[in-house]
Amino acid sequence: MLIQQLLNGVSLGFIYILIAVGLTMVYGVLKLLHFAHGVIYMVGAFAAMAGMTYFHMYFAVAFLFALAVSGAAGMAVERIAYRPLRGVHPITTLISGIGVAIFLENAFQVAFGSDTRAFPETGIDVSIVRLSESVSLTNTKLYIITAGLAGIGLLYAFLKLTRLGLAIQAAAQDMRAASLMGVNVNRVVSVTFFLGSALASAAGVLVAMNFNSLYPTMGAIPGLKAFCVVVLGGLGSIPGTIVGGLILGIVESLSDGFMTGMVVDKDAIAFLILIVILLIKPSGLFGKNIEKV
Amino acid sequence: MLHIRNLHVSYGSIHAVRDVSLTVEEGEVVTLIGSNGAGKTTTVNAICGALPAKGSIEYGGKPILGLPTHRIVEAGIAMVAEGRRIFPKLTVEQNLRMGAFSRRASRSELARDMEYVYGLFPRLAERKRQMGGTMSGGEQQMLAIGRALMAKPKLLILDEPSMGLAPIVVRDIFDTIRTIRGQGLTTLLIEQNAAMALSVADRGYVLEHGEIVHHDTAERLKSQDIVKKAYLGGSA
Amino acid sequence: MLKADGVTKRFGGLTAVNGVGLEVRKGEILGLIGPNGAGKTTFFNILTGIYKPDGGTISFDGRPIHALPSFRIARAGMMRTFQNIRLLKEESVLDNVKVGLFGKTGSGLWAAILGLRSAKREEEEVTARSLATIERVGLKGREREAAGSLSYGDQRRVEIARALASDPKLLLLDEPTAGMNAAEVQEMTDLIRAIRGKGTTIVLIEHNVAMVTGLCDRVAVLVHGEKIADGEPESVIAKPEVVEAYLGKPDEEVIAVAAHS
Amino acid sequence: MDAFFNPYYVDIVVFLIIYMMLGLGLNLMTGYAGQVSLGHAAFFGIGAYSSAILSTKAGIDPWISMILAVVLTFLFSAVLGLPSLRVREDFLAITTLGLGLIIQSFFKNADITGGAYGIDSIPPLSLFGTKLDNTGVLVVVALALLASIYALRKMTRSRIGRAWMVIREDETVAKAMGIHTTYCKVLVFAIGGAYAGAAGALFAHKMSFIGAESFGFTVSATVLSMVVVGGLGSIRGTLFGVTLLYLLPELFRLFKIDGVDMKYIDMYKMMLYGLLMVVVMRYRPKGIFGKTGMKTKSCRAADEDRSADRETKGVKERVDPA
Amino acid sequence: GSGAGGSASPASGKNEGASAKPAETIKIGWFGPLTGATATDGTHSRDAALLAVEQFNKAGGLNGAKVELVAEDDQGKPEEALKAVQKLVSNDKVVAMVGGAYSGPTKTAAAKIQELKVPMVIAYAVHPEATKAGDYVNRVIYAGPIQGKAMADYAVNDLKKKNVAVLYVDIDYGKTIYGAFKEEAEKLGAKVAIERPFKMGDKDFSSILTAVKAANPDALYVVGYYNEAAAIVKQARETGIQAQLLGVDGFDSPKYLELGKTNTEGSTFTTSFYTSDTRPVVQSFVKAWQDKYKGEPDMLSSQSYDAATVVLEALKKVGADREKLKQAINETKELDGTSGKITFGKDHEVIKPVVFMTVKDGKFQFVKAKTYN
Ligand SMILES: Nc1ncnc2c1ncn2[C@@H]1O[C@H](COP(=O)(O)OP(=O)(O)OP(=O)(O)O)[C@@H](O)[C@H]1O
Ligand SMILES: Nc1ncnc2c1ncn2[C@@H]1O[C@H](COP(=O)(O)OP(=O)(O)OP(=O)(O)O)[C@@H](O)[C@H]1O
Ligand SMILES: [Mg+2]
Ligand SMILES: [Mg+2]
Repeated sequence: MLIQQLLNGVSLGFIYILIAVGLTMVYGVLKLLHFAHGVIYMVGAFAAMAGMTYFHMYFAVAFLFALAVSGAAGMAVERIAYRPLRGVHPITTLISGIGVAIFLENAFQVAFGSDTRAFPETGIDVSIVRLSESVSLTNTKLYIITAGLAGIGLLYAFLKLTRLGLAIQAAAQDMRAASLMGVNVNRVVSVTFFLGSALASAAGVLVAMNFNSLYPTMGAIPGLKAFCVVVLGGLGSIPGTIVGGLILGIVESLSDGFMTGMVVDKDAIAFLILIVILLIKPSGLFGKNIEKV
Repeated sequence: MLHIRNLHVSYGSIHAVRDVSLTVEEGEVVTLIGSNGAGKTTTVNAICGALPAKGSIEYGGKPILGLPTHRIVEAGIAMVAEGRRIFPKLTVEQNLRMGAFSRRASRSELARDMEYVYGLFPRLAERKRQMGGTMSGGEQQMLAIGRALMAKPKLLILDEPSMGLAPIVVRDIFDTIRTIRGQGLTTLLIEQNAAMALSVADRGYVLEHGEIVHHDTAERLKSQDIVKKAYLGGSA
Repeated sequence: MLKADGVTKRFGGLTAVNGVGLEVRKGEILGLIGPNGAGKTTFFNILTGIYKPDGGTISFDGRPIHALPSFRIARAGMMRTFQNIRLLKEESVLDNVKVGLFGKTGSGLWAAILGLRSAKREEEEVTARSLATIERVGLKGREREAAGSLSYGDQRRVEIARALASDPKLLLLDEPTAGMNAAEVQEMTDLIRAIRGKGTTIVLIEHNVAMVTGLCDRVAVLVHGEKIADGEPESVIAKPEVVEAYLGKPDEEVIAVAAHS
Repeated sequence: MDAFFNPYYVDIVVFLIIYMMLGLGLNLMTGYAGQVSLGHAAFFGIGAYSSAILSTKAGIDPWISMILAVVLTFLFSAVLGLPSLRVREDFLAITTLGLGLIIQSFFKNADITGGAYGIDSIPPLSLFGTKLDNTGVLVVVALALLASIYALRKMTRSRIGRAWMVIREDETVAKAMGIHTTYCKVLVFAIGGAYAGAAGALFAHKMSFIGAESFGFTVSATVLSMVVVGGLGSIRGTLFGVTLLYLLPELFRLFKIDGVDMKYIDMYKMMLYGLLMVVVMRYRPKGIFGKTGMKTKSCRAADEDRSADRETKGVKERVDPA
Repeated sequence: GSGAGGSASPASGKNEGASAKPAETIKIGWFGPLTGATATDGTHSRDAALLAVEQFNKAGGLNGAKVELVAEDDQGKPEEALKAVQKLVSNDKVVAMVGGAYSGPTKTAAAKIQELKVPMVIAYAVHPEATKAGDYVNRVIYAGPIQGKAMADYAVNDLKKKNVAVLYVDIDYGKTIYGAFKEEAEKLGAKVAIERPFKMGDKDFSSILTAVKAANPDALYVVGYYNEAAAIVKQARETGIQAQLLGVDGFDSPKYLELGKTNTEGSTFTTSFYTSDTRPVVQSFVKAWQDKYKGEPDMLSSQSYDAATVVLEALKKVGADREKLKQAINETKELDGTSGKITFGKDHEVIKPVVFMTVKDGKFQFVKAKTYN
C-alpha cells in the first residue's frame, strides 16, 4: 500500500507542479506576487468547457483555445492590474491581484452560475493502468504527469536557452537596467504572462477533465498551493518546482492514507512543512540567497 | 551625431536641468563635468528616455525624445548608468550577454566580443560564473562598462565610470576610452575626475545648477581659472 | 583601540579576506587601500558584525567583538557608512540622521504611550543632535528633503552624518569621496579632519590616493584579501608591490593628479 | 439605548470598528514595520477563542477574560512571529499565510476550541449585572478603538517606531545603526497580534458563537486589502480603507438597486468590490492616504534610478518599498 | 383581515401605530449564502422560499395582504448572518424568518433571533445546538444524528453489512452524522473498518481510497455533499473498490448524477425528499419549480420550501404577530410538506420519516421510508 500511496502522491504532486510551473515564471522569475494565478487556471478550464459545449470544438482544439484565452487573459491582467504598479511596494500587486481574482470569480458566477459542472465528454475513456499487482494509476493521471514534465521542459528551454528567457530574468532584477540593454520590458513581461497563464490553463483543463468538475471558485486553493510549491522550491528554480510539488503531493497523500484524528488537516501539514523547510533553508530548497553589503 | 537643444527636465517642482544644449559629433569624446547635483545624470537619463523632458534631442538626425528606452538603445546608444546597475542575480557572463541583447548577434560573434571585454578586464574573465551582485564595487563597475561595450554602440554614454575604481583600473579605463575612440566610437563622458576627463576629451561642457556655464575644447577648459578652481582642485 | 588578528572570510571557494591583522590606534586616521575586490569592504563588514568571520579574532576597546551581533557592536561605539549608499530614501534627511542615534537612546514603548517626560526630552535631544550633525556635514537647510532626492554626493554626506550623530569612538568610512569632484573632495577631507579633531578615530577606504596620502596618518594595503603593507602613507605607496598591484606603474598623470590636493 | 438607534446600523458600526482594530494591528506590522502578514485572522481567532474559552469553560468574567485574551494573543503572536526572523522577507507573506491556515485548522480540529462545532453561549458583555445592548457594545468598542489609535500614534512616533521604520526599509542598516532587529520584530508581531486579539475578544462576546470559519484566509486577505487600499503606514488610511471596503457590501444591502438581475446582485456586489481594489491600486498605488512624497521634494515614481544602492537591494529582492 | 394581523412589527413597540394597516405587505425574512463558496446552495434555498411565498400570494395571500420575502446574503459568514438578521428585524420588520444558511451562521443567528423574539424555521442547517437557542427556533430538517442512526439501521439490519468504511466531511454536518452512525452501528454489531475526514473542496481522494481499499470494507459510507461524493464514487471505482456505497442527504442533488456519471449506480442514501413522491404537494412543487427555474428541485430546496410553508401556514392561522406565530409554528403538526408530514417535537426538532433512495439506471429511486426519533 505504501508504494501505491507514494504513487498517488507523485501524481497529485504533478498536478501541483503543473499549476506551479506557470507561477514559477511569473512569481518565481518575475517576482510578481500574482494572486490571480488560480483564477487564470479556472478561466482555462472554463474556456475549454465553453469551446466544447458552445462551439463544439474537439477536445484538442478546445485545449489550444483555452491556452490562447488564458494567455490573453493573463496578459490583460498584467496590463491592467500590475503594470501601473511597477516600482511601488510589491504588496500592491498582491492586493490588485486579489481584486482581479474576486472580480473574475464573480463574473464567471454570473456568466456560468456557481454550480459545479461536469466537464464535457472528451472522448477519452478513463482506464486503469496497472503497474504491478497492487499498484495502479488511471490514464488521465498519466497525461497530467506527462503534461507536467512537458511544462517543466518548456520552462527550462525558455529560461535557459532563449534570449528572451535571459531578458526576463534581467528585467525581474532591474527593469531600468534591462531597458538600457535594449529590452522591451513591457513586451517581455507580457510574453511571460502569456506563457505562465497558458501553462496555468493547461493545468486547469487537465484537472477539470481528470476530476470531471469545474466551478468558478475552483482556482482558489490550487492557487495558494502553487505559491507554496514555488516558495518551497526556492523562487524560480526548476528543480525546486519539481521537488516542491512532489513533497506537497506526497505529504498530502501519506497523511490522507496513514493518519487520522490529527489536530491539523493535510493542507495545514503541507504549510507546516513549508515553514519548517524555510526555517532550515530560508531561501527555499533550491533557492540561492546572496547578499553583498 | 547627438544634438540636444533647449532641454528642460523637472522633478515635480525641482527644475533640475534648464535649457541645456549640447552636441556630440561623430568620433568625438565629449565630457560633461559639474559638481554634485548639477544635473549631469539627469541630462543623460533624459537622453536615454528614462525621464520625461522638454526640448529636443536628435540622434543621427532623428528625434529620439519621447521614444522608449529600448528603442533608443536599439538605435545604437549604450549607457553605463550611475550606480552601475548590473544584474545582481545573473552571472558575469550572463550580464555580458544581456549587454548584447539589442544586437541579435550570432554565437560566435558574441564569443569574440566577450573575449574582447575579458581582454580589457581580466578580472571579469576570472569570475565568469560569479553572481554579479556579489562582485566588489569596482568589479561591478568593470562589468558595467564591459556590458555596455558588448552592445557595440555607436554612442557610448559613461556616467562616472571611474567611481570606486582603483587607480590602476581607472587608468585602464581611460586607456580603453582612448582605444575605442581610436576605433571610431563616439563617447559622452561624465566624470568627477575632471583632470582625467579633460585629458581624454576633445571638448567639454561645464554644468552648474542645471545650466551649461562653459563649453569649449578640452585644452582650453583645462586652463580656465574657474574650472581649475572648482573641478581640478587647483589651489584657491 | 581596535585590534584584528588573523581575520579570514571565505565565500564558497573564494577567500575574500585572508588572515588579516590590523591595529587601529586611538585618535588616528587610518587609510585602507587596495585594488578592487581586495576585500576591503568585506573587512568592514566583518568588523561591524554583518559577516561572521571564518577565522580570527577582533577586539574593540579591549573587548572581543567578533561573535557579537551587529547592533551590539554599533552600540559599543563603532559606526559605519556603506559603499553603496543605503539611506531610507523616502524619509527626510533629518529622520535618516536620527536613526544613527538609536543605540544612544533608551526609552521604550510605555514611555512613549504614556507620554513620559523622559521620552519627550530624549526625543528633543535626538533632534537637536541630529540637526547639529547635519550642519557639520554641510547640509544645513536640507533637513526636510527626502534623502533619495539628493544628489549622489549629498547622499554620501547624509550617510556620514548618520554614522557620526552618535559620536562614535570609531568611524568606518567606505569610499566617502566616491563620485565627488576635486573641490568636494577637499571639503570632505576637511570634514574628516574635523571629525578626528573631536576625538573620533577613523578608518577609511578610498581609491583617491592623493587624498589618502594627504589625510591619513597611516595606510594599510590589502591585496587579494591579504595585507601587504602597513605604515606611513608616503612610504607605503612607494612600495613596488603596492605600485604594481594598485597604482600601476608610476606615471606623470597619476602623480599630477595626486599633486593637486 | 437601542430604542434611539437602529440596532442594525449600530451593529454595522460595531463590526466596522472591530475590523478597524484588526486593520490597525496589521498596519503596524505591515505598514510601519514592513512585516507583510497574510495570516492576521489567526491572531484575531486566538483572541476570540481565548476569551471564549476562558469565559465559557473557566467561567471567568468576560471583562477579565478579554484582558487575558489580549495578553495571551500578545504572547502567542510573539512566538508565532519568530519564523519571520529567519524567513526571507519576500517569503513572509507565504509563511504567514501558512501560519494562518495551520492555526485555523487547529481551531477546526482541536477539542479545546470545540472543533467543528465551535463555541457557543459565549456570555455577552454586561455592566453592573445588566447585559449591554447593541449601543452599549458600540460604546465599548469605540472606546477600545480610541485607545488603540492613541497608542498606535504614540508608538509609531517613538524611538521604537523609528526602529521599525528602519527595519522596514533596510534591515542591514538597522543592525549597523545599533537596532536590535530581532527584538523589534518580535515586538511588532506581538503588538500587532494583541490588537487583533482585542478585536477577536470583542468579536466573540458580540457574536455569542464562534467557529473556525470566521478566522480564515479570506479575513486575512480582506483586512490586508483594507489596509493597503487605505494606505500603508497611515492611521487615517486604515480607518478609511476599512470603512470603504466594509461598507460597500452593506450599501448594497441598504439600497436595492433596480434594473439588474436580482439573482446576481450579490455577485455584482463582489465584482464591484474586486474592481474597486484594482482601481484604487492603479490610481493610488500607495493607497488613498499613502504618502505620495516627502514634505518638500517629491520622489518620482521611477525613483529606482536614483539608487546606487539598488544593485545590493536587488540581490535580496526586497518586498519593502524600494 | 382578522384582528390577529394587527401589526407588522410587534417587537418594536413604538413603531406600531396608525401606519400598520392590515392590507400592508407582510414581510418574511430569509438569510443564507448568496455569494462565496456555498452560494449554489443558498441560491436554491432562497429560490425555494420565494416559490412558496409566491404560491401563497397567488392563493390569495393573507386575507388579501401580500407576503414578501426579503432575502439577505450572509456570505456564509456568521457575523454577516448576525447583521443580516438584525437588519431584517430592525429595518424590514419581518414577522418571521426562514434560515437558509449553513450551520455557523445559523447558530449565531439563532441566538440573536431568540433574543429579538422573532420566530425562525431553519431549513437545512444541522448543527445540533441550533435549536437549543430557545422556543423561537424550529428546524424542518431532521438533526444529524437521525440520519446517522437511520443509515446504521439500514446498513446493518437491511443490507447486512458488518464492516463499514466511513469518509466524512470535517464540519459539524459530517461529524454529527458520522458520530451517530458509528454509535448505532456498533450497537447493532457492525464495525467501522476505517474512518477518514475530508475537506469540502477536496478533489483527489485516491490516497484515502487506497487506504479504504486496504481495509477491505463491505460498505463505504460517505457523509458529505454531492461535489465530493461524486468525486469519491468516481475514484472509488477507479481504485477498484466494489463495496456498497452509502450516503446522506448531501448526495441528493441532480448534480450528483451529473458529476458522478455511471459510477453513482447503486449508491444508496438517506434523505427526506424525492421528486418521484406521488403526493400532490410534492408533484405540484416539482412542477412549479420546473416551470420557474428549470431542472429538478433538490433536497435542500425542498427543505427551504417546507420551512417557508411552515411559516406561511402559521401566518394563515394566527396572522402577523410574532408571539402568536411562534406559538403556531411550535404547534405545527402533520403539516403536509414536500419532505413528508412535518411535526415539531418538544425539542423544536422535526419528526418526519427518513427516506432511503438509491441510484438506479441513472436516476434516483425510492427505496423505503421510516420514521426515527
Ligand atoms: N528623483 C529625484 N527627485 C527629486 N529631485 C531629484 C531626483 N533626482 C535628482 N534630483 C535633483 O536633481 C538635481 C540634479 O541631480 P543629478 O543626479 O542629475 O546630479 P548629478 O550632476 O548627476 O550629481 P552627482 O555628481 O552627485 O551624481 C539635484 O539637485 C537632485 O537633488
Ligand atoms: N556575499 C558575497 N558572496 C560572494 N563573493 C563575495 C561576496 N562579497 C564579496 N565577495 C567577493 O569578495 C571579494 C572582496 O570584495 P570586497 O567588496 O570586499 O572588495 P573591495 O576591496 O571592497 O573592492 P572595491 O574597492 O572594488 O569596493 C570580491 O572579489 C567579491 O567579489
Ligand atoms: Mg550623477
Ligand atoms: Mg568595496
